[in-house]
Amino acid sequence: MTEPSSADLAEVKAAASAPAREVTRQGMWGHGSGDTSGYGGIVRSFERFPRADRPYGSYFDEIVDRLHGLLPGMDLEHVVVAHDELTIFVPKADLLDVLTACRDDALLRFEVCVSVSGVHFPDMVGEELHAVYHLLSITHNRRLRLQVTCADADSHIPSSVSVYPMTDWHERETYDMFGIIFDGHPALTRILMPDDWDGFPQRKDYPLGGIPVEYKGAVVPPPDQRRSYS
Amino acid sequence: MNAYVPILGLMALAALFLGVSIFASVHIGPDRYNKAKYDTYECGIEPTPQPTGGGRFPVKYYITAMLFIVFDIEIVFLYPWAVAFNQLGVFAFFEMLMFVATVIIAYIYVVRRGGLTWE
Amino acid sequence: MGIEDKLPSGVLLTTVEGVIGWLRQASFWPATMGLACCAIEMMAFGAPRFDAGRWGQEVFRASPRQADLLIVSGRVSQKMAPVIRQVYDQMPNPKWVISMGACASSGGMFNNYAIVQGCDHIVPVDVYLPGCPPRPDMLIDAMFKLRKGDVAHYPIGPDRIAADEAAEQAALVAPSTLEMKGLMR
Amino acid sequence: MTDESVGTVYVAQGGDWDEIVRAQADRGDETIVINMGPQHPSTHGVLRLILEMDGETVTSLRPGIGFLHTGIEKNMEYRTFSQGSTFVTRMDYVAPIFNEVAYCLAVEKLLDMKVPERADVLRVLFMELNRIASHLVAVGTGGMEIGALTMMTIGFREREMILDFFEAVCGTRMNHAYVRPGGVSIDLPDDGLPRLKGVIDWLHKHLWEYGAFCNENPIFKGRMKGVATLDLTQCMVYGASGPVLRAAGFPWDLRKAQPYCGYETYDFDVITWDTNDAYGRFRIRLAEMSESLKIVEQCYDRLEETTGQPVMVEDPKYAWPAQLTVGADGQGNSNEHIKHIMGESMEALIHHFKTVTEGFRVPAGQAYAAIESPKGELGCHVVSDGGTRPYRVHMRDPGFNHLQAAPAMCEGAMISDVVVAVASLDPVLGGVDR
Repeated sequence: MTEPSSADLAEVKAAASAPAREVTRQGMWGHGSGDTSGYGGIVRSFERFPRADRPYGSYFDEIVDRLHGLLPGMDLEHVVVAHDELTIFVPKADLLDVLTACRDDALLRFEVCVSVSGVHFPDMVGEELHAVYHLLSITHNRRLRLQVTCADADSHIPSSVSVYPMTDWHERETYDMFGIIFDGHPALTRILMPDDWDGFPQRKDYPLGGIPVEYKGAVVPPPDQRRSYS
Repeated sequence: MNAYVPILGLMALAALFLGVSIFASVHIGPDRYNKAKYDTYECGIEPTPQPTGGGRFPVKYYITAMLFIVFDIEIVFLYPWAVAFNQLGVFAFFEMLMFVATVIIAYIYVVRRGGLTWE
Repeated sequence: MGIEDKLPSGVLLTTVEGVIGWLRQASFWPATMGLACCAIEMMAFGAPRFDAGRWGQEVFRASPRQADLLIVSGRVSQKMAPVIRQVYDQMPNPKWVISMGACASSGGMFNNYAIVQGCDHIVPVDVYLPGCPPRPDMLIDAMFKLRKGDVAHYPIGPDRIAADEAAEQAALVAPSTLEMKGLMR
Repeated sequence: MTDESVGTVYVAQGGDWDEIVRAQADRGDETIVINMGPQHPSTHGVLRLILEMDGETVTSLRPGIGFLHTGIEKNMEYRTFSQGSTFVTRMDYVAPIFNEVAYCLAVEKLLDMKVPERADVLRVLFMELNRIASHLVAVGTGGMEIGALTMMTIGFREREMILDFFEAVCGTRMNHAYVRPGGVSIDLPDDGLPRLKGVIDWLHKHLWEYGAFCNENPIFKGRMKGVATLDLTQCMVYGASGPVLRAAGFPWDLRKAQPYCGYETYDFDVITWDTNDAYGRFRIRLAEMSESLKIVEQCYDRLEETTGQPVMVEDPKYAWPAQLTVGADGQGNSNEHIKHIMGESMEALIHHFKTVTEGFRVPAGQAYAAIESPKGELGCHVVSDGGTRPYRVHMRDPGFNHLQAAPAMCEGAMISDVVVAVASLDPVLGGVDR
């Protein structure tokens, strides 16, 4: 990974501010595919991580207020409440402070970071790679999800192994599968793929790698090249 | 004489079994050379190359092996006595005690000099 | 090579071959190569209900040195492929391979980057066993087919050398499944 | 006695024994690196343990995993939501029902869908029977590895009974794909309840044998007591859950703490042990089997009361359309269902066709559902971006977390204790490597 030049970083900063979360979808057929059923005319647009407004409900307000109190200068505005789960978007520079606060503060007390997993959104320019931290508070019997985004060009996120040692392998797997480099991780190497594997398999731009199944003249293409109705 | 016939029979049988199995495996088995077949087996992983002749290994293993052989042979000598000690009477018992005593002295020497401590 | 070369390649040889084939099939020991879900069915195959011990198979040899049958039970990942080849190589001849389950035979439902599409890319397979996972009694049936067919009549001495060459020629001549055209049947 | 040309040469005569040993110790090439590799009878699948040994004690241990990485999570991104349950069930192949329920709970959370009551009872029944089967495998193979072979034989004998019941209901012994988003795929067969009664009686008659064999067995206790200890602080550091955490005396069970599928209405208690070692985990697994049997009995009564109720959600857009029956040539759609969709209602045909080919559409968003699998907290994080196929699925397997604690348990112990430690963690490499 060559060090991204300062120009890329500046351009990434500019793109990050643009709200790239508006997604519009056209219907499957129509526009040039010869289908005249008009089904192609349906246009659906939704915002990917809609910001929730203030009274979040159940214990979510408590957590957000507590975090604001503990870390006043931090930009924790982007809060998503859906399916009675709380997700807070944390800028990657402040991740370690938020995690330490979540673990050490008596009112929050998230003792267990259950898992760290990556998600790749190629169309969200400037924040293509998301690392999702699921926290569990055993004392208060609560769950919280922290989401950290980083651009594809500068895919560095501070490693949380110093705060939650259990995320050691989870971060190695997220690196192995998505290429997110966790700075400060004790031994960031591949964990699932063979050590000399190139490319990060679970990114959306990595092909599924299936082979066409042939038998006596019939060829069935691999799953990602078959007709799909997404 | 007849007491020894079963023993001889047993030895002959053992020799026969030994001969047949070696002869069969050499001549009947299809031997196909394969470099990996002669590598050491490391649960499926290519073995780390060892220096020729097995390289130097810590002396503790050698010492432990030697001590084991000494005390193992001692037990072998006890077996015949243990099998028939009531026929052999009290004299054999004391004789065995003296034999065991001499080995105990060697054992105490080894323990005092730290032969059995691993570190 | 041995006494068989001097003897006429007639009665004696077949009887010796028959006896040795019978001995081999009576103690046909599999190596534990348990990979995924099929490994659990392989353990059930060794457990009391489907008891493979009734035909001399109760001992799952841990080290390949003492095994004559390699049951590749489960999906073979790219990282595991060299290990399977190494274990196969370290098994003494004569050895046979059962590819147990759809994933071992053809990559099964995991047609992706991580799975070797069929363990015959790595080791020569004698019996392909369908099923996901195959029931233990299907594994017993596969083992019976292998025993009755190859193991019982495994040639020895000059016959074996002749049989090897014939097999090699047949393999070179046989069309690969890619070129087989025609109906799906 | 060092001679430059050759390197350190030890001359045995005259030098004192302690000097030799001390000089030997600091020579450094003391330890041997051994591979308890992927093909090993007691690593519970394809786990590679790189052991650095000094004589018989382990100085350092590094688990190497990934030998069974199947790329299931990526494959699921090219399949519809209801097909995902067929993929997920092959992850932790010793407890397949738990993967399916975790995945379906996450998808139902995304859809804000409520599953009918009988489907919840069937899910709990299957989960608890699968928990007994999984503990039987863990206890059986764990016992076999330290020489108690009968544990394996009687363990698999009971497990076959449970697998027979699974096969009678959902057609397969393992990899069932029985639990689907929206409910379960098929109701109990007509002789389902008598069969279940038979399994319950058989388990009542035989579950006590494991305790009788091993609880007070001196060899068993000698091999298990004080081995692979992980006290509460270490459990918290490694994020342990399930029997490993409960062996440290902490009664954390997601079925009680954050109930799902109606667990709050069943009465059972959480087993804890206070010796935080392999023996404690073994005792917890034994006791949990009888607790699960208690839940199975309560499920039996509820199934009797709710016979005839639907097992799949009402809304035809999301329900899995097939009404499966065992036809002449095996399982297939029942004739009434085919007559209904082909003959009577056009909407049913459209719903059937659309759900089976395209699958239902899940609104954009992400959800995380965690359940208590026999090994610990099994969580499923599903992200959807409004399409008919999951955008990203991540299964958090307890075995993955517990294997991180293996070095802490085994360093300084004997190599035979490494086997006991890995057996007490009960990792299943299909779930660990996904």
